[in-house]
This record gives sequence, C-alpha cells and structure tokens, in this order.
Amino acid sequence: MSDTPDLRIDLVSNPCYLCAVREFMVGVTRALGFPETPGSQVALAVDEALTNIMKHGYERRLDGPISVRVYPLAQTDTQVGIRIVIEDEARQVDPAAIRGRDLADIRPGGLGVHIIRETMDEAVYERREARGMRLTLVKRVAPGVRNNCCCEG
Amino acid sequence: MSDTPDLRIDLVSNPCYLCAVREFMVGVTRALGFPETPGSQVALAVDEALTNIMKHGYERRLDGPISVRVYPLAQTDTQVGIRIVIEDEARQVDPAAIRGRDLADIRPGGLGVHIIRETMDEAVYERREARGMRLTLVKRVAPGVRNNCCCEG
Amino acid sequence: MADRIPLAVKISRSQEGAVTLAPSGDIGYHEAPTLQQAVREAFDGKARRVVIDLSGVPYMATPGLAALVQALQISKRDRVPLVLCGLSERVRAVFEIAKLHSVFTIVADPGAAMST
Amino acid sequence: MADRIPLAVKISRSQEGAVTLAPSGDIGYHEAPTLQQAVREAFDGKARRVVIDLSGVPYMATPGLAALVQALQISKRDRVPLVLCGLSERVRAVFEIAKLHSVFTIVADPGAAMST
Ligand SMILES: Nc1ncnc2c1ncn2[C@@H]1O[C@H](COP(=O)(O)OP(=O)(O)O)[C@@H](O)[C@H]1O
Ligand SMILES: Nc1ncnc2c1ncn2[C@@H]1O[C@H](COP(=O)(O)OP(=O)(O)O)[C@@H](O)[C@H]1O
Repeated sequence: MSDTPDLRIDLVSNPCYLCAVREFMVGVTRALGFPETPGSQVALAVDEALTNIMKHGYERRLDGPISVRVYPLAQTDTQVGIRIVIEDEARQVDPAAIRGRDLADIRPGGLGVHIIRETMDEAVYERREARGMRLTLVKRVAPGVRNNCCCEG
Repeated sequence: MSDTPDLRIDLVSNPCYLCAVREFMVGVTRALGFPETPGSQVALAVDEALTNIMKHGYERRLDGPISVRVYPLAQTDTQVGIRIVIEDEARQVDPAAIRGRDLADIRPGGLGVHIIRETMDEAVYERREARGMRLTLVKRVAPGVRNNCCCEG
Repeated sequence: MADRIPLAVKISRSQEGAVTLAPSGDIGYHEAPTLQQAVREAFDGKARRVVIDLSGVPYMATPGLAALVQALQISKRDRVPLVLCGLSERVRAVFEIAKLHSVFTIVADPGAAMST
Repeated sequence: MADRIPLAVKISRSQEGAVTLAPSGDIGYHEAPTLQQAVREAFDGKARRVVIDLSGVPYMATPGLAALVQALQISKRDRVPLVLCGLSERVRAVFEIAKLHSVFTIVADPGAAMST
C-alpha cells in the first residue's frame, strides 16, 4: 500500500467535482484496456463512494479532503485490472454499518453501497489509523478489443 | 501559492493518461461555469503542457512525477476563472527557450506552446526551486448560460 | 440552474386498471423527485399494474434508478406488477452498469407491457 | 492498436492544376503522418492550388492540426494557395479551440475552394 500510485486525485468534498472525477475514471479505465461497461461500472462505483463520503462522512461540508489513488493491476493477455483506494478524514463508522440496502426494503434513495458491492470484485471499508475511512475497490476484467491507450488518437 | 487547491492530480509521465486528464479538465471547467469552447481550450492547453513535459522534460520516460493543481478564481456575475499550476521534476530549461513556434516556420510537429499561449490569458514558465519546471496557467471568461455544476445530474 | 427544464410525467389509466407513467427528459438528481411523486400517485390502491414507459428518457443517472427501485419496492409490497418498457440503448446501459437489469421486468414496448 | 484503420487520403488533380486531398476518418496522432505525407505529395512543384477537403473527417486532434499548419507553411514558402473546405461542426470547433481558424482560408465546399 506504500508504493506510489500511477494516478492520484485530491479533491475537496464538493459535489460539483463529481462529474469531472467520473469522466476521469472513464478515461483511466479506457487507458488500462477496460471495455466500456466495466469501465463505466468503475466510474459509477467511485462516484457513489465519493457521494457517500460527501453526504454521510462530511455531512455536506464542502471542504473536506478526499483522496483517490489508482493502481493498475499487472496486465495479462486475458486480464486487465484496477485497484482504487479512497481515503477521507471524515467521521469514522463501523465498516459493518456500511451496508447496501436490500432492494426489497421500501425506503427512498440509497443505492450507492448496493451498486458498489454488486459492480466491484472487492469493496472493503476500513477505519484509517488516525481518522477517517478508507475504501479499497478492485475490479478485474477481460480486456476490451481495442486496447490502445487513447480516447481519439 | 501555498493555499490548498480545490483539486490536485498527481500522475506519472505516461501519455496513456492524457485523455483521462483532458476529460477531467473539461468536467472541472464545466463545474466552474465555463462555456464549452473556453473549457475545451483549458483542457487542450493542459493536454499540450503535459505532452511537452513527457516529451521534452522527461524525454519519454514513463514514470516521472507530474502534478496538476487547480484553483478556482473568485466567481462574479460576469466572470468565472481558473488558475492551474503544473509542476514536474524533469530537467530544467530556460523559460525563455520555451517559445511557441512561429506559424510561418516550416518544421513538422509542434503547435503546443503556440496553442497554450494563444488560448490562455496567462501562461508563465518558471524553474522550480530544487528541480523541475512550473507552468502557471490562468483563464477568465464570461460564465456560460447554464451555470450548474453537473454533467447530467 | 436557472434554465433547468422540470421533468414532465404523463400519467394515463386503461380501463383494465393499468396505470402508465411516461416521463420525458433526462432523469437526474433534480428530476428524480418528480418521478418518485408520480410513482406514488400511480400506486394509488386501485392500480392493477403499473407500466413505466421510458421511451421519452434519453438518459438516466443513479437518482432516476433509485426512484425506479423504490417503485419496485412498492410494487412488491402492494403486489401490483411493475413493468418497464421503451428503454433506449443508453438507458439500458445504465441498468446494466448498475447491475439492476435483472431485478426489473423489462419489455420492449407498451403493448408488451400490458400482456406480460 | 491492432484494429486501427489507416487513414485513407484520396488525391485528385484538376486540369487547372488544383490538387485536392480528401482524407477520410478521424485524424489523430496515428493518422497525422499519412496526411503529412499526402500534403508533401500535393505540393509537388506543379500544383497551382491545394485544397484539403475535410468533409470525410469527423474529428481531428492536435496532430492533425499540426499537419495542416505544416501545409500552410509549405503553401507560404512555395506561394501556392491552400484552401480548406468541408469542415464539420466538430472539426471547426477544434480550429476555434486552438485559435487557428483565422490563419487558414476556410470555405464551405470544394466548389468555393476552387474559386476563392
Ligand atoms: N463514507 C461513508 N461514511 C459513513 N457512512 C456511510 C458511508 N457510506 C455509506 N455509509 C452508510 O451506508 C448507508 C448506505 O449508503 P447508500 O447505499 O449509498 O444509501 P444512502 O446514501 O442513500 O443512504 C448510508 O445510509 C450510511 O449510513
Ligand atoms: N516542459 C518542457 N520542458 C522542456 N522544454 C519544453 C517544454 N515545453 C516546451 N519545451 C520546448 O519548447 C519547444 C516548443 O514546444 P511545442 O510548441 O509543444 O512544439 P514541439 O513539442 O513539437 O517541439 C519544444 O521543442 C521544447 O524545446
């Protein structure tokens, strides 16, 4: 975990920036050879995770620090992958309390954790050492047909 | 310059990630209320600056550190703006040597610095204290009609 | 935010007691509450079936999905079938991305939605 | 990168000595050298005018622009007029974004390009 990530974004907990991070994640997964759908899933999972940190962790404060670190997994002919580590300095909660809502449960809102867990291969919440939470996401897929690293060349 | 930026990206000097950063910058300028064309200009200028760092600064090494810090400028009814500070740890060059090519000069390639200077209000190259270069870009425009902070939200 | 167009949701009722909701426009954070409200009106105790026709929806973000999941929950509680139809490629992709396509009954068009 | 389609550039010459280049496909980093090569062929010493018809180009990135700037430079050196035509909205936006729309002679279509 102490190795340097290929990419790191630090942002304040302002929902205005969510779209930019989502577009970034789409671009990164494309660069790593993900096909469209799983790439969008990674972007959506990160979006939901950041939204939850802003809403539940920082309780809509706009200036809380959040970091998103991206580690490409070793690539093979049959597999590409990504590990994403999201850290905040917001209030700490019991990781067991962060549960996806059962879809049969009739309350408005909240699909975030459900989507994160359904779409990622691994999604692990932890308390950080000093303060704040850490979420580690992992996703591995078969590479897309066109595995070149550019949007439009 | 010592204040914390709203957003910061750290990346390695791998051109595979250029697209993701460009998409990110489009999203950020949109979040800050930029109309499409000047927003794309900011994204393009950052793209060209990073390309130059990878090509000339790190001479195509893929693991050189680069940071991009984004500071929104104070917003008024008639103006939105952004300041972007890009730093590397690559070789230092005389800022005066980084010149946009005269468009009448017949050599292939290189439009980067020309585009950066033409599209930005300010583009200042400096040597950093210890090593590497710093480029500060500033762009101010009249806000777009639809100044909300989401892509499709 | 001044020029956001509010979501329009057309509600129609068939003689057999099917209620069809036909929202038109993108459904995101700002539009989802309108859809939620329309869903609550559709499950009014008399509906025998609720159809949500998404053919007028070019794009939907997670808040829109959440409103549909809520509709599904009410449908299960009240034992009134819920059927979605008219999904564009982009909207279908959103369901797939969120891995929610298998929890809904999704058919091609309103005709099929009446007979499923 | 296995499935990249190479850029095709159609070259035609009129009796009056106008050489028209008509590339088809997106022009990015990988395609720009092909356009550059075609540009060099067009300014062959006999051309009295060079027209680049971009109507078959849905999108162009900076390397494509750079190839066109190089064409402009050769045009100035050789004193052979260069005219661009057939720019789609997206391609025109790229010129505008790069603030290069004013340095080129840009007309609507190949007909206009012959008489400008
Ligand atoms: N980053 C977080 N910090 C604290 N609590 C969280 C965090 N993320 C999720 N939670 C908890 O998990 C629950 C489920 O989240 P989610 O599925 O996104 O639904 P919603 O946000 O609408 O409640 C939240 O209600 C909250 O209690
Ligand atoms: N980050 C940088 N570090 C060192 N030299 C640079 C940097 N950016 C630009 N330059 C210098 O400025 C020149 C012009 O750059 P540019 O306009 O992008 O054209 P090109 O990259 O094709 O040469 C380069 O050739 C290089 O000498």
